[in-house]
Amino acid sequence: MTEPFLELVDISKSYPGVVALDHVGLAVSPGEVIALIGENGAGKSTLMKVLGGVVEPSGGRIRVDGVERNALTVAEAITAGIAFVHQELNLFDNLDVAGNVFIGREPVHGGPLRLIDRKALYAKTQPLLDRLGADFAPDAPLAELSLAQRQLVEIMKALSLDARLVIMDEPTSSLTLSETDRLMRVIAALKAHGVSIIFITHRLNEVMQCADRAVVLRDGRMVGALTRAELSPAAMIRLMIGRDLKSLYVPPAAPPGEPVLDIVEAVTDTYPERTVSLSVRRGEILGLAGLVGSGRTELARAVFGVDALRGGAIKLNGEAIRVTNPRAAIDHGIYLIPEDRKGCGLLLDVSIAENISLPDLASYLRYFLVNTAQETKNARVQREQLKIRAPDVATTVGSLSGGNQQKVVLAKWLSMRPKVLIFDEPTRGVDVGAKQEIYEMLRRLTDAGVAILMISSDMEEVIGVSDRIAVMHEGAISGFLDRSQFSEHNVLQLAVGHAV
Amino acid sequence: NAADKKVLAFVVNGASDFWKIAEAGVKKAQGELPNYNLQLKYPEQAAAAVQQRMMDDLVAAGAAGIMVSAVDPKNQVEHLNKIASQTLLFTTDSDAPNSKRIAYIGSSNVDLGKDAGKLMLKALPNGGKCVGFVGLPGADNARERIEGVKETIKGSKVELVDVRGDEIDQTRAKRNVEDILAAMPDVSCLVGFYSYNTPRIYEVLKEAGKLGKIQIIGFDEDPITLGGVKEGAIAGTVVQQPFEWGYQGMKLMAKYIEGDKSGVPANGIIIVPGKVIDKSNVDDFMGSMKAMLKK
Amino acid sequence: MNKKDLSLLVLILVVGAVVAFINPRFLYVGNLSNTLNQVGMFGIFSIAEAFVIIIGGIELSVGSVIALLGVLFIDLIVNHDVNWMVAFAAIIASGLVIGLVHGALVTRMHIQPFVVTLCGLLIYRGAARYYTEDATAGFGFGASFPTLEWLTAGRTNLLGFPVPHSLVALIVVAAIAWVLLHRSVFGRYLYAVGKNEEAARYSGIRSERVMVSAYVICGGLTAFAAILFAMYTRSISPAVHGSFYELYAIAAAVLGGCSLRGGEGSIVGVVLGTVLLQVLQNLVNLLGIPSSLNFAVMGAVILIGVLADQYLVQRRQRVSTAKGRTQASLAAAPLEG
Amino acid sequence: MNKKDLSLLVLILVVGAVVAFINPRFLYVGNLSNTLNQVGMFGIFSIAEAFVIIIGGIELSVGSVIALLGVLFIDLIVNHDVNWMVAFAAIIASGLVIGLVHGALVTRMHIQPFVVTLCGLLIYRGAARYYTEDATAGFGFGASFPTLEWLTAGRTNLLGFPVPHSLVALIVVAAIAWVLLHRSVFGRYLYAVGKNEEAARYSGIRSERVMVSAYVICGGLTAFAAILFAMYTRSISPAVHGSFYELYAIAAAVLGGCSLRGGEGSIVGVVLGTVLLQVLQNLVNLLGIPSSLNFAVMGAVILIGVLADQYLVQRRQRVSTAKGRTQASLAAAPLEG
Ligand SMILES: Nc1ncnc2c1ncn2[C@@H]1O[C@H](COP(=O)(O)OP(=O)(O)OP(=O)(O)O)[C@@H](O)[C@H]1O
Ligand SMILES: Nc1ncnc2c1ncn2[C@@H]1O[C@H](COP(=O)(O)OP(=O)(O)OP(=O)(O)O)[C@@H](O)[C@H]1O
Ligand SMILES: [Mg+2]
Ligand SMILES: [Mg+2]
Repeated sequence: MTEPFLELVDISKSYPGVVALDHVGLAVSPGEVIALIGENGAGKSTLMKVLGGVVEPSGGRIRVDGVERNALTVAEAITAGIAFVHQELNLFDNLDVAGNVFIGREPVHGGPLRLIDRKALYAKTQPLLDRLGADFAPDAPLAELSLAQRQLVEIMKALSLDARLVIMDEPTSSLTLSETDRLMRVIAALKAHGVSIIFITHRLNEVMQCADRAVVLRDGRMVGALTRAELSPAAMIRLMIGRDLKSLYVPPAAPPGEPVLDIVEAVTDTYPERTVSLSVRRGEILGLAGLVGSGRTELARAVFGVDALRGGAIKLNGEAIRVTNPRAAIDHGIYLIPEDRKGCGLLLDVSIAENISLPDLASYLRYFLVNTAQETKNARVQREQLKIRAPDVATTVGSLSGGNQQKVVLAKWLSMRPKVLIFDEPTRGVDVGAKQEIYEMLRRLTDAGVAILMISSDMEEVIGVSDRIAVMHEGAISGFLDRSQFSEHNVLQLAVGHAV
Repeated sequence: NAADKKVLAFVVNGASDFWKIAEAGVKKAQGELPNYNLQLKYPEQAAAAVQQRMMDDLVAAGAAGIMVSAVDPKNQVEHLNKIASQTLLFTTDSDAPNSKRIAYIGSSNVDLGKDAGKLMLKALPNGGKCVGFVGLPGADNARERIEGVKETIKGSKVELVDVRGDEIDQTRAKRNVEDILAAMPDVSCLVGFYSYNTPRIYEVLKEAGKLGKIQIIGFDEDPITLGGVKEGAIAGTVVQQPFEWGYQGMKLMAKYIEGDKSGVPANGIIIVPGKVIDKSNVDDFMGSMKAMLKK
Repeated sequence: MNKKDLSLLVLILVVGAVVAFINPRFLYVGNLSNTLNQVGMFGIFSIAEAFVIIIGGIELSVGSVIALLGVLFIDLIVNHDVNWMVAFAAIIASGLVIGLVHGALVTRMHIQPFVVTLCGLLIYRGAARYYTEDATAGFGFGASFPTLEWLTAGRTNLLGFPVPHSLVALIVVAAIAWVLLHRSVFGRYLYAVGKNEEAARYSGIRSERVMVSAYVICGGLTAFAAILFAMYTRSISPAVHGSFYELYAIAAAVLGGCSLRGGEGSIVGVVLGTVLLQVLQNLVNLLGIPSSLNFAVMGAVILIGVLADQYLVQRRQRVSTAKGRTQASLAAAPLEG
Repeated sequence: MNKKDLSLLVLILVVGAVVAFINPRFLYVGNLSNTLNQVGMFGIFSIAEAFVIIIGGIELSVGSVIALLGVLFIDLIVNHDVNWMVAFAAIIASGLVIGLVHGALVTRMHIQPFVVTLCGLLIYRGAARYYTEDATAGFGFGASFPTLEWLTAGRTNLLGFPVPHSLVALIVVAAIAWVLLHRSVFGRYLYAVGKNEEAARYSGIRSERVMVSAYVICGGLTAFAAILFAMYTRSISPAVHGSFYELYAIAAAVLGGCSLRGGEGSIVGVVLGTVLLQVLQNLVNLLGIPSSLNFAVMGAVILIGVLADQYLVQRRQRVSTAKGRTQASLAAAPLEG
């Protein structure tokens, strides 16, 4: 192996009340793919932010090509050839795709005014799109792209840099299998060109696919490293959470009952000429799979009353109901955990407790006012149950790690009494240990009679957790699969519109 | 010791050059009243509430006498009475006859309007359409001047067809003149009711090459107005004598405080008449102004 | 009381102490009572403004509404001999309707609040002026409504201190607003909608209704303030009455910790902001500062106060482990994870 | 020209046609030239404002800066016999410095732009009034600076149409601003910083510098407008000159598609917004509408225009596949990850 060109030595970082990094070291050699794994809040993103110049470490040194520094700025990191795909997207929805990809590095005509060479801008963007197999145009306004498509834009940004090191912080968290596959190929190609990659993910099979070695963080400390030969899911899990995990699938306690939620020939805005019909039964987890943009989120939003349904009907326990806004849905016992936690799920600069109580404030009333003591108490219970890693329930949600934020979103709804739960990517960015806990919780809920519709782009999750799978393709259901028919192949076939 | 001197305050109704002349009068009075501290106060906005507040504060600060140009004398009576009960109160510029103020010293806006009306009749022997320009058409001084003009020209062929307001924004004041020239090609006389209106009229007509073809009647003594009068482009301007208000008023207040009440007539009204300035007397007037402002 | 409110209080006390030192008349009962009377009137519509700012909106028509409704109120009771209680109710109702219209335009028609209320500013002012033909509306000499006058502009002696009733009104309004904002479910909703409307909607909050309510509350309180001002000045020149008051209101709210991005602000802060602005006005007159400098002094003191506060915040942060950058990013963009 | 600009243009044409129909003198060369002269002066500082609004800030001191710098300019050339070119340069430089100070306070001291520029509004107005002791600053009778006057307030005949030089200045300023905003890297950064400052920083953009530059540009352009206004009115009463112009500027910018949340707006839109506001002013005088209704007409036309536009947008959306929520949610919440 060649000499490392970049080294982090004894990096520490503390926030008020939290030690995010505790004397962590990491060396990166050219052409090496390193997987950085660990539980939520282990410090992975923070470590990478130090490398990307976004966070200033409180201690330690950074050595780039033998030059030692205490910290990098964003500009220095870029000059040093470090490209960064952030965990939370950093895009501009007032610019188009090309504008976003080359932001900060626009090709110019020269001259003092530095006018943008628009031709070159679009010309340089197209190959990147092709490389990732994205189906949108370089001049598409970003505002019109879905979350997954935006994630691809963020990746293109890093690829366009001609970097020596590409950091990807959970790039696949909202990608489906086919995009992920393509990304794996891109990573392989980069590696072949001698580019190094640091890759953060909670999907361990991806680590198996592409990593040369895995570095494991726990509670801000490096707890171990696995070489390619030592890599196995079990080994990684053991290092990450300090124990073994059981298999994902737990069968329901009783066979599923009568349908609770019926979606009858629903029509949504994006696919006005297609209809969707499906029903979710009492006590079952119905997985909803599909490619990016197949219309699953759209369907969930319509059922929850965020968007108006263009046609069709929704029935709850056999009775047609009108859901014109989320409040109505909530009052009927239909809850949605949205895929976009930052935009739709949370108030970032508000405490955990207040976030949790928000949809259900009416039940905290005492003399017409909010009973904060009870609010805090309930939040503490939820924090225990979901193992939310935070100093206190008064902590603001924005300072939590991504996975812990997701748990807060779950906690919001679990403290109420659902009939139907719609999860849109329930474990996006959640670590394996917590995933296991969430799956167990889903099962507990279904055993208590709740019907669950679980939209997921994580193949392992869909196959591992669902009792039944529905697959969407371009705004319509292309087929249902029973447990006996479950396989990656079958799901993919349906997802691209073929019959099984 | 300045702090021991009795404070006499001249509270005006808003910032303008006009009050600079009054200030000159106040300064002259200060020279003759060494035992008093004379102040001229501008409220930051021409609003009754702001002015009332200012007077309350002056009383709180222990002023011995206040002479005020009330923003809205008709409706400020109660408040003026409150002030009058705590300190010596004179009014100036516009009177509040029903209040308990001791005296009013100033001109009569209706009379000033009448003077302007006469100027208009003289400038337009064959009659014609006139348009007026003013800052706040609703303010009492504007209304009274307009009333005076209308009264005088009633029955003649001279007509005041419109009065445009500009909120004391000079850009709009000038703009209004431009627009009226565009909208009414047959207008034959423009009247500037506030001091800055006349210069704006003069400039627009000059730029449009219509000086002399359209008559200008003005109020007050803006330098450009006076220049225009001298040049013959402005038929005449009606001026008040704020210098006298400031000078006489302050001296009268001091006397009154010292117990000599002979200067105040029974009805309490001391009118300082306005002056009509036209080509014949403009040079004299400019000379005396210069002399006044020099002090 | 949070830290921000505390530092505002300190600023007020410092300014007050300096003024009292230079001119002890600042502390005279009469002067304090006058200042508090102003605080009462200005505080009420500043609180009104705060409601709208907290949901992330803005209300620019405050001053014009005060002019229009003031004119109408005086006209009703003076010229149309309407019973003052009826007139009072009618004016408050008009304020609520104005708020409702603004709220509906913002939420239903998706017009920026700035545009809606700017048009309001222009239209109501014009309506007030047209209605009176630019003349002053007033009570005239001797017109007397003793109960109404006592209620709105009177003072009650309390241990030798003449407490202005407008201050009493402010205290009542502030107390209710405080409970509403900081303790009730509705208050939670206001903040949630101001912080992240989308997330609020996903949590089952009818964000449009909440937003409309904020405008309605604002309209109602502004109408109340309009009556108090009308009774204080007893005369209204529709062209200037209340002009720039929207800036006062916004300044008081912002000084009191409201962010124009929405989702922040406290009632105590807004009241303190009003107090500061009024003390500054009082100061200029008491210290004999040329009136032309009135605005400049106000601006300078606010700026110095905010700067000192910011300086202390930054120093505190530099001392603790967090670094300055965090703060910057918090202010500018939501946190990320 | 984007759709928003287009609908604004349509509104202007409709209003113009209606006015011309009622009073054909609207179309007379003299009247058009006068209106365009106003458009020139108002347009320049509206563009200045747009720069700051695009980066998500706000500049409230425009009117006060116009008063202060106008007073200084006249004072320099009239009373201190400074060569007008030197005075010109000095005033522009002062404008740039004012912008720099505002930018520094916003980015370094992290004070809300609203607070910084509100203090500016108060302080500069006070300074202007204090400097002249509240007297009017003006060119005396007959004072003459022929070259300067011709350059700033003159008109040049072009095919029989007297083109006001202020309009020429606006065209030059707008053209440069257009290239800068819509075609240069710097413009990209302005939009990026306005939309998502943190993301801009992560992309290696020196967002603080970009923000400061926006304030500096705004200051410089406002100073230029101040000179044009001074030469137009030839006299300045510091207490009122330019007051409320910040609202004009913001209104023009917002009409022209700028969002006060930052990151949006086009130069063409801002210029059209200015044109609309000036046509409305002209209309009131030409149609003989009472001056008291001036503001009301302006407010009503803006509101109707915006409503009609919004109505069309909503109908188009309901017809096409695009969803209404996009619009609402994009406006409400920052980008998410
Ligand atoms: N700006 C901040 N202020 C305070 N605490 C922070 C901040 N950013 C991160 N932290 C804390 O630092 C710790 C590490 O967070 P980090 O985001 O690095 O975790 P992570 O390993 O990336 O987790 P995940 O897998 O959930 O993304 C967490 O406890 C988090 O709460
Ligand atoms: N905010 C938006 N504005 C415009 N179009 C959107 C937006 N969000 C999604 N779309 C479009 O709507 C279609 C359906 O997207 P939806 O989010 O429902 O898909 P999905 O199956 O949930 O996939 P994923 O969430 O993985 O992208 C896609 O074509 C997408 O481009
Ligand atoms: Mg992370
Ligand atoms: Mg989705």
